[in-house]
Amino acid sequence: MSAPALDVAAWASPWRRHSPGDKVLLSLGLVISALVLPPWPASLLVTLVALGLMLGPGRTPAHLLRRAARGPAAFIVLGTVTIAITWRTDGFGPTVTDESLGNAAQTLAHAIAGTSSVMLLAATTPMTDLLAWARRRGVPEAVVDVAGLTYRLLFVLLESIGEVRAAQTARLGYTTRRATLRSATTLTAATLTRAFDRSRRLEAGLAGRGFEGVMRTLADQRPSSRTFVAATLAMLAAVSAISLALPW
Amino acid sequence: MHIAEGYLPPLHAAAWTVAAAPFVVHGARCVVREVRERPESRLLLGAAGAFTFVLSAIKLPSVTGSSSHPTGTGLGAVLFRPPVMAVLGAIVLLFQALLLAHGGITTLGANVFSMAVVGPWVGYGAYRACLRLGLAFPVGVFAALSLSDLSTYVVTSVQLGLAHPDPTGGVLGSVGEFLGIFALTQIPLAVAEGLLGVLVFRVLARIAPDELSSLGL
Amino acid sequence: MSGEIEVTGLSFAYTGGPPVLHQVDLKVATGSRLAVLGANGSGKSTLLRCLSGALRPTGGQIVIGGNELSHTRAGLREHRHRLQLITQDPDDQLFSASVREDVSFGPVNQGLTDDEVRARCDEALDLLAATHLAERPTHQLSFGERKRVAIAGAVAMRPSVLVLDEPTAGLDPAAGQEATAALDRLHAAGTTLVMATHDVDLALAWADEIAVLTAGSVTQGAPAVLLDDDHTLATARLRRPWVLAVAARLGLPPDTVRDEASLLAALSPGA
Amino acid sequence: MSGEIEVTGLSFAYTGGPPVLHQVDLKVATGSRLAVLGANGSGKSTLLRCLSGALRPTGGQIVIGGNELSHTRAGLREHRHRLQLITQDPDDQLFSASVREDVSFGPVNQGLTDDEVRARCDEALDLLAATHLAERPTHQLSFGERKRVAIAGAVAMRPSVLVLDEPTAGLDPAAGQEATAALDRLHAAGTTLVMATHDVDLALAWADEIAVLTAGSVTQGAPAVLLDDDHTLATARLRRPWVLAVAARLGLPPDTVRDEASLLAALSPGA
Repeated sequence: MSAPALDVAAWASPWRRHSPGDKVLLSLGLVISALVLPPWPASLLVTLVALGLMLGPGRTPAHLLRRAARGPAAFIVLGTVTIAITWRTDGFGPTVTDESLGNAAQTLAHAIAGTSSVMLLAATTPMTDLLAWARRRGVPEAVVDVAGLTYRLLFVLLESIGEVRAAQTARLGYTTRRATLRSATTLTAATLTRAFDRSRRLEAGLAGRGFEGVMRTLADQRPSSRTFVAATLAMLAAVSAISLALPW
Repeated sequence: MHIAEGYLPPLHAAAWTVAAAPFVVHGARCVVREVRERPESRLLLGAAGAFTFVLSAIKLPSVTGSSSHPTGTGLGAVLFRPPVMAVLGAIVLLFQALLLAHGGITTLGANVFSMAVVGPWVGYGAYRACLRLGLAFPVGVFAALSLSDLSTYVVTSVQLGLAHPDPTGGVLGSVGEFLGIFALTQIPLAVAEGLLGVLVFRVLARIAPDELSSLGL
Repeated sequence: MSGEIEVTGLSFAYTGGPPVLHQVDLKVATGSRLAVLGANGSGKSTLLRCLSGALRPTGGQIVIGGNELSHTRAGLREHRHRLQLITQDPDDQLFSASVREDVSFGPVNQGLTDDEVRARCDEALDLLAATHLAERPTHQLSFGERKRVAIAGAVAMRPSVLVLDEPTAGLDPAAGQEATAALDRLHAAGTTLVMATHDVDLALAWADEIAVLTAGSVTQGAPAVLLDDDHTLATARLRRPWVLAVAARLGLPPDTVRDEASLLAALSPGA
Repeated sequence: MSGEIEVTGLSFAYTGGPPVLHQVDLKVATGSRLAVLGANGSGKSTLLRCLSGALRPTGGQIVIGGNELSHTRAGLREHRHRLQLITQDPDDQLFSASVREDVSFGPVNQGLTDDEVRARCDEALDLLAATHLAERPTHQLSFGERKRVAIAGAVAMRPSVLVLDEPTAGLDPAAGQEATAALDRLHAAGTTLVMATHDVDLALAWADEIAVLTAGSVTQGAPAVLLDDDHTLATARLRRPWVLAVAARLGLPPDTVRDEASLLAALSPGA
């Protein structure tokens, strides 16, 4: 499994210098606008703003964005089809009506707008910045520490899973259903024992650097920008005004 | 099976978040207490969270021939108990939303409720019930993994059905539709996941007996 | 089974990226030993993964023993009977609880009978001098032992070509010698061996031919020639093997020395 | 701060097991470089872990800069200001996905102010030539880069002694050179360096003194003497560094050569 596209984008993003809190406000503001405002044109506007900010000032590479969108696209399409299909009034068999199509279209618009807005945060803010921000916002230290370690170790484990799976594939481990189940079993058990082993070795490694229960580090402060916040609020106000004044 | 961002109306999103919150807060208290008593358990919990995340990179055999993946909530519940899984599950779902655009922020509450609360509790409940009934350990593990997988999918279908009632069939009709669409893939997958769990514990009993006993198994 | 390797015009690029391999040609005779040398980023591991079938080349073809690698399910399955890749970290290849279980993984998947599987395991463990490890749990083995068991797991599938990434890296001298001794036995058994390595001294001492990778292109030739060539060494960012450096300083012909023993012999008062 | 190491009568055995270290004496002057050599199972990593305070010896004492290591909480804390151990796998030490946060962990635990912590991080990253990595995530770094960042995390605590287990293992030649260049800068800054290694050639080229571990006992001495001594090499299962083998054959005095460059210089027609 290659590194998640959004993670790669976030660490290279020029928007990393902006405060995570400011970007959370922007992203959540867009998500909520898309959800509560009349879907047309709010969803369209939100999608355009989110994509425009990502590809414009956020300078997210388009190929990473395409790669990141592939995962959610499958589910969004499947869910939309499910909503579009309805029961015939006589109760026998599926059909498609104007109303069900309208519902499906509206949900599709919401999903695209919402996913784009979340991706705006995800593609410009590395997880460690968000966790440092959460710590300052009063999320319990223990939970933030566990989340931080989860984030670090998941890449270590992903790498090892990828390598082990490649080795199993090379030895014909996924050719039959029985072989697949056997491979999945050994892969799961091996991954779990590696996870335990990693945590023990990391504990020993950290003990040498004075780990006595507190996991504090010097996190970079990324101060909130009044301009950024003001621009965000103005943009959200504009989206709301347009959507309320010109509903389709 | 994650509900994507934008799929739930604001009220639904809020309601599911409120429903999931007490479990996550309770789990967070457990984690804080655990870490206060044994500081190094941070590392074990972090590794457990990472393990839960990467389980979705493991391929399971499926009927259709396409690949599918274990949900892992049942395995986590047996290994680490439901309260802790509520927190680890919430962290993993947040990471999946932000690293993979899988799931969402406003739908996080609903996803946490089905995958990090109902799934683990149903699985753990089934596991305990089996043991209490005097059934063998592998039966309990099979029940835990397959039922937590199934219950997660039923709850997700209900969440989607409530949010998008069918114009003619109403809520029941749409729940049925979602159940029907996912049943094809999900029931065999639940069986495969249950089977996987039994085999994994058999291997673990041989290669990691100390770890299992330290987890109280 | 013939273990001849013929690679022609092999190219590879990751989606959206620059070419990693560019029109690579490679020819290895059945039963011979090729060392692949190249700095990090030269495309070495990409080449290995193309050879193993894990990566699908964007151009060119790979022919093993007259059979062209095709990236269909059946094609890959056949290819894996012919060629096995052993990566650097043995832990990536050892996933079962005990050594015998692990070594039997490939043969079982090949659909052999129990007796055949057992025979293959015994043979592979014997070739790797690991018979005494068969009943041990994998996690109790030393690094060098794990490395040998990982090779045994591939050997048990009886491939005609074995590709090894840095088989001696991280081993202490004794374990390194055991690993090269095992490779010698596989060579004697007729297996075609391809080894990727950073170690120019090892490549000179071990290989029949070498392939030097520079920015995705390959130059293939005799070890004593290529590893003594200033231009090749400089562009591939390799250092000259020390025996060749010493031989050059002392005016010995480069093709008479290939390792410490032969150099010392050439220097000996009686020579 | 003085980085003198004095180990006297150090013994260690796991509960119920045979002695792993037996009456080990070791003396390293401030600012000098010691290479610890020994085959697998000779007690090398046990010695390193005793030095770091992670294992509690069953006998003997360890004195760093005049301060005896005491296994109390406060004693261990002080000891870690003086001595830092870097293990072989950098993933055992890197717990944060952010390089800068990871390097800051030790100094923050030392109770320094934010400004001091920042200065320590910058200094450590600079010494390890890793400043350009500070804003990169750990999981995007190569093995060699992760290794340097792990060393930076220890260096940021400004220990007077740095103990490294196989710092060049698994690195390609270029990354290996970067690692040894970083060690040279630490040496120039006055840090006492102890390196455990399998590589006799590296030990001869790099170390001021070497300590050879054989079955839990230590022989300490000059590299050119110990590594040219048949008895020591045989009992410790080490091979003779090739420059010494060549020098012996050519009748050059062993203490005039320590690496390829000095050997070639000694062989040059003008010499």
